[in-house]
Amino acid sequence: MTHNKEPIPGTVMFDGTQAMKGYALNKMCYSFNNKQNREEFLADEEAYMDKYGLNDEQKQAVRDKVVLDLIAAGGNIYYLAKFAGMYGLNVQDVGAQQTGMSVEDFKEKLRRAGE
Amino acid sequence: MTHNKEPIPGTVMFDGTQAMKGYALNKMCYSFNNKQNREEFLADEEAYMDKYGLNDEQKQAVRDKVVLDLIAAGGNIYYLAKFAGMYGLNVQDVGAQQTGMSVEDFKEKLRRAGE
Amino acid sequence: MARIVGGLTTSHIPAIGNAIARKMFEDPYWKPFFDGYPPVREWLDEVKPDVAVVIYNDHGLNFFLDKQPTFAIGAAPEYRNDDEGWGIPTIAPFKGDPAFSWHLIDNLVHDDFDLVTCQEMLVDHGFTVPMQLFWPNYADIGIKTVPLVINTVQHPLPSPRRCYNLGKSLGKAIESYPEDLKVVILGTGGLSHQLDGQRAGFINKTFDRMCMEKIVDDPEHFLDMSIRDLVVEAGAQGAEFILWLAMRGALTGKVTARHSNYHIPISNTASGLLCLENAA
Amino acid sequence: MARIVGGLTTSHIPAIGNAIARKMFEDPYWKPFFDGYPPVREWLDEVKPDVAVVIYNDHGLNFFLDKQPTFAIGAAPEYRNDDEGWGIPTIAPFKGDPAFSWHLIDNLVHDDFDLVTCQEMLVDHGFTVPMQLFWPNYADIGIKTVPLVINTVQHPLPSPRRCYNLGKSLGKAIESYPEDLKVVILGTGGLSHQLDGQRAGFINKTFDRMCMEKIVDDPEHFLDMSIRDLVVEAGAQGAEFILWLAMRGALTGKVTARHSNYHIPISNTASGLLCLENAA
Ligand SMILES: [Fe+3]
Ligand SMILES: [Fe+3]
Repeated sequence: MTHNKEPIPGTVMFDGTQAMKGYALNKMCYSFNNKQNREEFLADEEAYMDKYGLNDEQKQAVRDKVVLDLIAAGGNIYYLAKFAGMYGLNVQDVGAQQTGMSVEDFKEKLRRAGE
Repeated sequence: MTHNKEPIPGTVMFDGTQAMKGYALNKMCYSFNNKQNREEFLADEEAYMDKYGLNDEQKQAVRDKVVLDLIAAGGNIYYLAKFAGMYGLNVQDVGAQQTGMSVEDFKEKLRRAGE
Repeated sequence: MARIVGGLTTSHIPAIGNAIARKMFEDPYWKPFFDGYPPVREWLDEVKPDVAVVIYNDHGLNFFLDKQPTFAIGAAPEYRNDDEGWGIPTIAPFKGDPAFSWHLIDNLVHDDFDLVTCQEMLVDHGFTVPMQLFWPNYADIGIKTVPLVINTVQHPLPSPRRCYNLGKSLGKAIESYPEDLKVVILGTGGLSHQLDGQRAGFINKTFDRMCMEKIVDDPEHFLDMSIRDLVVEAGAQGAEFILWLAMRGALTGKVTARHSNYHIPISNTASGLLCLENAA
Repeated sequence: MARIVGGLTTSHIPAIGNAIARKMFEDPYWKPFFDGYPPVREWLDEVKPDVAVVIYNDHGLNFFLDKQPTFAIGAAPEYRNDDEGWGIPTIAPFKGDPAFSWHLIDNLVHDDFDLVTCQEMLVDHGFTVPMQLFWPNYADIGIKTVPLVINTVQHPLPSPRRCYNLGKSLGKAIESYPEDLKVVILGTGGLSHQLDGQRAGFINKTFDRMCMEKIVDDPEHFLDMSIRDLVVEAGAQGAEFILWLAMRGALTGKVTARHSNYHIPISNTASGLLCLENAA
């Protein structure tokens, strides 16, 4: 059976390969649905990451809050959004960071798409 | 669409109708997978049943440990087995009770089925 | 017998929920978006559906990767929302209709759809935002709901054709329900958007316009597309268009667009609103 | 390429787990049951499968009615058992093969099977008892596993035909895996038994004998049966026979019965053991 798995530029499909890499990271981020968990994480990030068994790559990406690194480490955007949300970052902030633009420029780019 | 829903004598299909009736009871019995929960139940059955929101029919069936009543109240045999297990009752004890036989007679009936 | 009165589509992004909570209806950024809804609400006031079947995707509230369903359906007496991580406000619960849910489940499983049945279920913004947009007073009028969740989190996602066929089976199931219910189907999410990767912020107006058009009269146009094709055209999260296809599959009769609104951008998303009437 | 070496069936009732824990292999009640297994173990020693795909039903350990799947598949690096309410002993974990699991998932979803994917999963007696019966030393030899769960808890259950077709798609998926794996498929549960109701203790030797025969050469015999038909013939829990049908569907080649054993009763159940060889 051949499924077209050709990469789409700038896009990481969250498939089995990513899922296998990212389980611990995604499980941690899913836990952030809960306020107590968010507080526990913010009080001691390192201890919380150890509790969920993150690997070194994942830990560093979490420390740096670099979304592209989090995705490369197996993170899924839906769970990562909960992580970003803790720092008051919305999807425009996250988009700007990933595309290397200022938030204003990123918003302008979106606006222009409507013209 | 017509699905054959004609009753099978002596058999209650655990379908949507039963599931709607029995959710609280089944949820309580599912909780008995956990040892702490079993202990909490055994320490104060009434409080535990209230916690899970059982209705009067379900509570009485639990107090009486009558399997046919538990089923009539929406119980599913797989979750009820966990309840019965707390009292050291196995599927032969449960079968004997439901069929109104002694456990010995029930076992003999099973043995005879092989002849 | 139950009757399908129509189908509705709308984007469901969390930012809308915030804007509703802050009543930003006249804000210049939000006005062109919110202005699309009053005519749909008028139509709903006229038609008065009893039940909404809400086809949406869970974004990591009720489901996690330990048990990620392809298709899941609610069969609970009520549905509540909950904190999704960014402190979304808890709102009044939504009424379920478990007997109707079980009728649908019996028929869909009979048609070889391998559902997850949920007798308890939290509903996230994919469900709550559309409900609030269409029925700001949902708690007072007591409209009943059936949540139907389609996986857009974990690839492989179900194909456009599979989702459309799910809708067809759903439509048939609804119309075989013996009670005199008026049922409306919601397909939430979309249109083009991408949140992740260097391609974040991708929007494809041409494709969206085509979706808004063809979903009315020629939904089968999309049935040979793969999920990858959809991601190429509509962005990673634009794959939510499969939710629209499932809705459209359920419309069994003659379909007319009563209202529509397309606006770019709301947050990172091209938002599409459609009110489709379904005549016998 | 991966190759399906054969299929195995066995009952999986918890009482067997207890008897294994207490080493009751020579006990007069248990001996006629346990005596069926050594020849199958010899066959397995010869064939040496690398992976076992274990088709079973969860009896309320990993799944509850809040999220009850029709079909669920494991994609975890390992699987553990746990207390099921009667203090079953915790045993050594089972190895997973997530890359192989994802290959199967990609292909099964492509074939329109609406799976629940489980990247973490507890396995109950439906899985552990058969594994212990066939590989008493499973932890030492490190055989890998893929758990595949079929709903027998909450009606509607998937039909016999749907389960057989799931097996067919599974077989095709396995044989398209590029690694040189030898794969064995387990269909666990059955044969006739009923635990609940006034009909508890129901056993149907005639039907079981027919199942043991036809599953080898004529599995399609069962495909027009409904779940209700199965319950009538095999008892409420005898509906577990759909797990055997899914296993049989996966056997793609020429099938020969190498060993079989049928014994009444073990606990409340007629137990059926089959070792089917699958030749290309
Ligand atoms: Fe969304
Ligand atoms: Fe079983």
